[in-house]
Amino acid sequence: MKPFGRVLPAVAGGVLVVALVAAFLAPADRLQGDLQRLMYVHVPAAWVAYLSFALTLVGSVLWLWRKEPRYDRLAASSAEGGVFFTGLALVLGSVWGKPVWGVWWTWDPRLVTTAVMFFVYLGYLALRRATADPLARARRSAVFGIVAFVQVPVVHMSVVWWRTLHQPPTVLKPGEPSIEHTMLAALLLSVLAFTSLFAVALRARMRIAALEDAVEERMRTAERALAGAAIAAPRTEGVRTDV
Amino acid sequence: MKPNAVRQCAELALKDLRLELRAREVGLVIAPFGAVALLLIPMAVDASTALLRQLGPGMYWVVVLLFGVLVAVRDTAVEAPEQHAVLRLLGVEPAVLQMGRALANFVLVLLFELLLLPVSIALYDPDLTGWPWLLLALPLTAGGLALLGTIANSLARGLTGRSTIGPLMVVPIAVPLLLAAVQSTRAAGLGRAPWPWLLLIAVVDVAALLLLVLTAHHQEETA
Amino acid sequence: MKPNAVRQCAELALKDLRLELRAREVGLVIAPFGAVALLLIPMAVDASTALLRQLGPGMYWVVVLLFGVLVAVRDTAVEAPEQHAVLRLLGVEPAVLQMGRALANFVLVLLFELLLLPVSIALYDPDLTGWPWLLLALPLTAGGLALLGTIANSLARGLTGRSTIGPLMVVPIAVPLLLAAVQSTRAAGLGRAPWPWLLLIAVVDVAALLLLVLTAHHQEETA
Amino acid sequence: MASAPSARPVDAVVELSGVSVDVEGAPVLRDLDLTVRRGETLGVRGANGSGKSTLLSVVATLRPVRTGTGSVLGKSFGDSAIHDVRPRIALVGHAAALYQNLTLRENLRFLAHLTGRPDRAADDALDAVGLAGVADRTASRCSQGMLRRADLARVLLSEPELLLLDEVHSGLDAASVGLVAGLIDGVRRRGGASMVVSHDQQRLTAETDRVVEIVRGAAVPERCA
Amino acid sequence: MASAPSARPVDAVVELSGVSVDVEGAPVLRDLDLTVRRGETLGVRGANGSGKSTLLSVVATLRPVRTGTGSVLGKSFGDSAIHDVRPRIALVGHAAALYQNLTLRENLRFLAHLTGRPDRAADDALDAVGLAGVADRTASRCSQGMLRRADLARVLLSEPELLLLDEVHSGLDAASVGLVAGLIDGVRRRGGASMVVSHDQQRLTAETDRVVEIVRGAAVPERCA
Ligand code: HEM
Ligand SMILES: Nc1ncnc2c1ncn2[C@@H]1O[C@H](COP(=O)(O)OP(=O)(O)OP(=O)(O)O)[C@@H](O)[C@H]1O
Ligand SMILES: Nc1ncnc2c1ncn2[C@@H]1O[C@H](COP(=O)(O)OP(=O)(O)OP(=O)(O)O)[C@@H](O)[C@H]1O
Ligand SMILES: [Mg+2]
Ligand SMILES: [Mg+2]
Repeated sequence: MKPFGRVLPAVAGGVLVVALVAAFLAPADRLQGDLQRLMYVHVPAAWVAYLSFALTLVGSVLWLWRKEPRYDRLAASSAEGGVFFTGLALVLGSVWGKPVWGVWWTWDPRLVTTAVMFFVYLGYLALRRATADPLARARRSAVFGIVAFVQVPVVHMSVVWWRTLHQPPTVLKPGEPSIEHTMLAALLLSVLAFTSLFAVALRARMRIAALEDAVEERMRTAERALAGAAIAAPRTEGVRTDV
Repeated sequence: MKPNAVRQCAELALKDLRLELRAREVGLVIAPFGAVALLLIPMAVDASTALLRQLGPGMYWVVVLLFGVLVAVRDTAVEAPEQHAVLRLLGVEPAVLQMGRALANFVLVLLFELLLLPVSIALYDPDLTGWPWLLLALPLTAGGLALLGTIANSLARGLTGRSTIGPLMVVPIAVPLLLAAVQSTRAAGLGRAPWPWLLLIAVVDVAALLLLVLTAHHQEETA
Repeated sequence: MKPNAVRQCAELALKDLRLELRAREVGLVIAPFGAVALLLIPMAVDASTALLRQLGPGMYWVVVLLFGVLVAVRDTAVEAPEQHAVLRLLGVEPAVLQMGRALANFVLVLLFELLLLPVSIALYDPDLTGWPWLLLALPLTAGGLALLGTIANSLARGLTGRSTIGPLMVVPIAVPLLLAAVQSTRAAGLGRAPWPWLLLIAVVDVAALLLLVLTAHHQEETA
Repeated sequence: MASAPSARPVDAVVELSGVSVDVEGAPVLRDLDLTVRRGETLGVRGANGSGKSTLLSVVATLRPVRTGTGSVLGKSFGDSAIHDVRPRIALVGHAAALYQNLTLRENLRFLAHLTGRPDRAADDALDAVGLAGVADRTASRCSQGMLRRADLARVLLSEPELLLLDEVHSGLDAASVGLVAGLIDGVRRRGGASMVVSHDQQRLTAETDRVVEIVRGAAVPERCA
Repeated sequence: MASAPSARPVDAVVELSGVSVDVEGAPVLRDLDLTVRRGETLGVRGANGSGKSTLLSVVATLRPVRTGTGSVLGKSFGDSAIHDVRPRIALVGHAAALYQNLTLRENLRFLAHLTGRPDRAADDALDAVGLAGVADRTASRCSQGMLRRADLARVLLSEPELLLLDEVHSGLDAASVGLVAGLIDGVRRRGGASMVVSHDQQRLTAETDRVVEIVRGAAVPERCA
């Protein structure tokens, strides 16, 4: 089995090229100039993080319902991706914030809740690591995968609920998007590019996870030594040789 | 012959509270620790009285959150594997088991909040306008922390490092609770009715409650 | 045949560190918890960036103190009664036993401080003038917390609610450490050499060390 | 005691076939078949670490099996109705399942209340195991044998149909080892079944109808008793 | 085995006279006299909760006496030199004294290093109790009997002159109960003494020279063996 497949990476590569071209062809911002082009990586990163946590939620619910291992693999692989993209959004946001706001970090609810979301899913991964039994691991992380998802709407709504420095929703909001149309097109293209990259990585990760599970399963069904087989009878004679 | 769910829930909570009464973790230890934390912050940041008055409510809620979580995941709240096996064999509904634990947690977190309240008033001398809203904000927040703590406790059951992996999972998720509680106090202080914030807390509570009840079955199976 | 005290001390510390490595309480759990605390406080008090820059060092030290104490009294640092009986019967000097524990605590608290440092710098963006003094302040403070935590742990041995009664005893005694650490950072920030403050920390360390060694015998007997 | 009374002897209380069990990924039981009938008392032997305690927790429906099928008290594993039979099972393990900071009386009454029994039932159970005099001592201040007895009182209280005992003789003094035989008899009279794990060959042959040995993860019958 | 070898049989290894012991304020032992000589193996019986485990911890110098005098291995209680004899005492209690998150090998090596013994000694001890094959399993993943054996390996490692065993037969499988007799024999050969607490009358008479019973807080000799 090829972990990456063939068609999907090709499509993703194509979309990526188009998106890059679009990002450079789109007009520069009136105030921020070329700096604003960071949007084409920052925003998709954040959205793909949402997407992956949503997939974790879906995988978790499906696992609890159907108890099929592949749903657990979906939840886990996608959470890993989500942590990566959340980290990326944080880093790119900081890089963007330094010239625009003058600081790397500030006490903005959007920023803090994003960081908190990062920690929540780190906790999710820590919980998986700490649980050895496959069934218990799947069960516990499925429950936590559902609980953790409350963070996503909180992050999204944080700019609305708390007065804030960060950009309020410009695209994903009721009514007309408040953004120039060429910019919007470039943004949507880069979102598509990030999403297809994520899809490639997710599929690869899930296939690897499936292979890992298969190896584990084969090791199980193979004549593995039983836990009790390694225990010998004590050498009682050895202890009292000269009695 | 079998007692109803409410009665069972009360019995379970009573057991937890009795254990807590014997160990006195919350009253004797966590609450003073929280009070010390409140005391240390002004010392460390060397703030003026005016600044302190402004920081007061926020600090109170941060300490409530961080240490309230410790209350919910305290040692006596956790069953040994043998005790857990007995509870599972009793035939009590998993949701009832979880609700019993959550109820005891709620009482203790609320107690903790009430113990810290006079301390923070004495130390920070905050503006007390709109304090009656606290009568709603305190139990709502305690409920949320208690419910989330109960979930964390059963997810971390039997893991090494349980006493710390539990809090790690709850604290971030409880952040909306913290923010809403702070904002509600602030709004009340400005003479406005903090309904939206209280609503947000209530929504978190209800969501946590639903999750607790719906996943109770799965949580009890994780042995 | 009997190994010398230093070797024994190292063996004991190594055992504690190995247990910690297995449970990963500090690295995976307590440190992130501290980081979350650093993140939440400004959120709750709604402070401006300028104010935060000023509060930064103080907050760092408060979190180091509160959670550093949790590091010193973490679960894996405590022996069960049977394990304690075995250690007492080994014929290892009580002072050596205590020093072994303190050494492991020192390593872990220092690690915790180092993990939190970049977080607090990133979050609070404090003025970094005079940072080389931290190279002295960090280990000195870690030493004090580790020693006090060790004493607290053995005093609380066998009491119910141990994991929380320990901190309660240490935190107040650690207040001088906190104040001195904060002041040393502040003095260094103003370009002055913070010798008096570092000296104060060192004095607390030495006093704690003496207390530990002199009362080690009694502490081992409280079983 | 060696012949089972003929109370519906064909009904299987426990039925395992081809069961394999992993504990945290390590294989412990493999391809195990076992049947325990109503009125029967089965002895279980085996070397240390062979998986006897694991077997009991599987039979108590507390641990999932990896492969194989099984049923307990008529409900099969995997069927969600299995939860309904749990109150009819009692398991006494290596360590006592008492809350350290509750008194023995509080511990027992807690269980009684949850299952809708009166306070008296709890007190009577403690009395029957000889602990009525120390009922107000917290579990943390009881000796090993006292804890064991209190754990057995729990069984008296719950009147199970399937009784699972894991080396419960250990820690009991000469006057109270008879307790165990009494409990087993009670279950037998109610038409239930017991599984008794022990390393004591003599006791096993005396108190059980037949003995299986756990060898290489499977249950091997010992010469018929 | 019932007759003690004549290795300096007059030296008392343990000597208690008029000893009363309180545990957290509750009187447990009262006016107890006891002497154990070199080369002797003393059996201790008694009802649950009579104070056998408490007696062993007193003899191990781990618990203070309220009244009365006593000496262990020639040093009397209250004398600060009593600490020097501690390394020559081994106590195996109801629960294993292992660190749950260390492997069996790490547990044993830790003790070996602290007392200046080579790694080999630890590995040999594990091998002798039949646990060499599972030396890399953490204690938390071992069965009850495996933990008991590992605890006995600790005794093999420390080669004590005074061996105190608290119901150590429990949990050991048929193949390894002989371990206990071997350990006792080893101590006897080194000219030391053992005290063995057990509820198993037969085993006590077989493995010990004489038996005392704890009755109302005092040690009452049973018919001389
Ligand atoms: C560390 C700093 C930052 C973090 C953690 C962060 C985080 C996020 C997140 C999570 C989103 C997705 C919001 C959603 O749609 O729900 C987002 C969107 C966005 N961010 Fe940031 N951001 C940061 C800095 C910045 C900066 C400095 C700017 C520009 C001045 C910026 C501009 C935007 C824009 C324009 C969007 C799209 C808004 C929308 O259409 O919803 N961000 N950011
Ligand atoms: N988490 C784990 N990982 C690996 N092996 C494990 C784990 N838990 C238990 N085991 C192994 O499972 C086996 C069975 O344990 P179990 O407690 O069922 O044995 P037992 O037959 O009851 O032994 P004993 O007579 O000593 O009580 C043991 O070999 C044990 O080491
Ligand atoms: N903290 C305490 N407060 C009051 N009584 C206590 C306390 N600790 C122990 N005891 C009592 O001391 C007595 C002696 O306990 P010990 O463990 O020595 O008994 P034992 O003879 O070893 O019994 P077993 O055969 O059950 O192991 C018991 O009755 C016990 O309840
Ligand atoms: Mg067992
Ligand atoms: Mg005892």
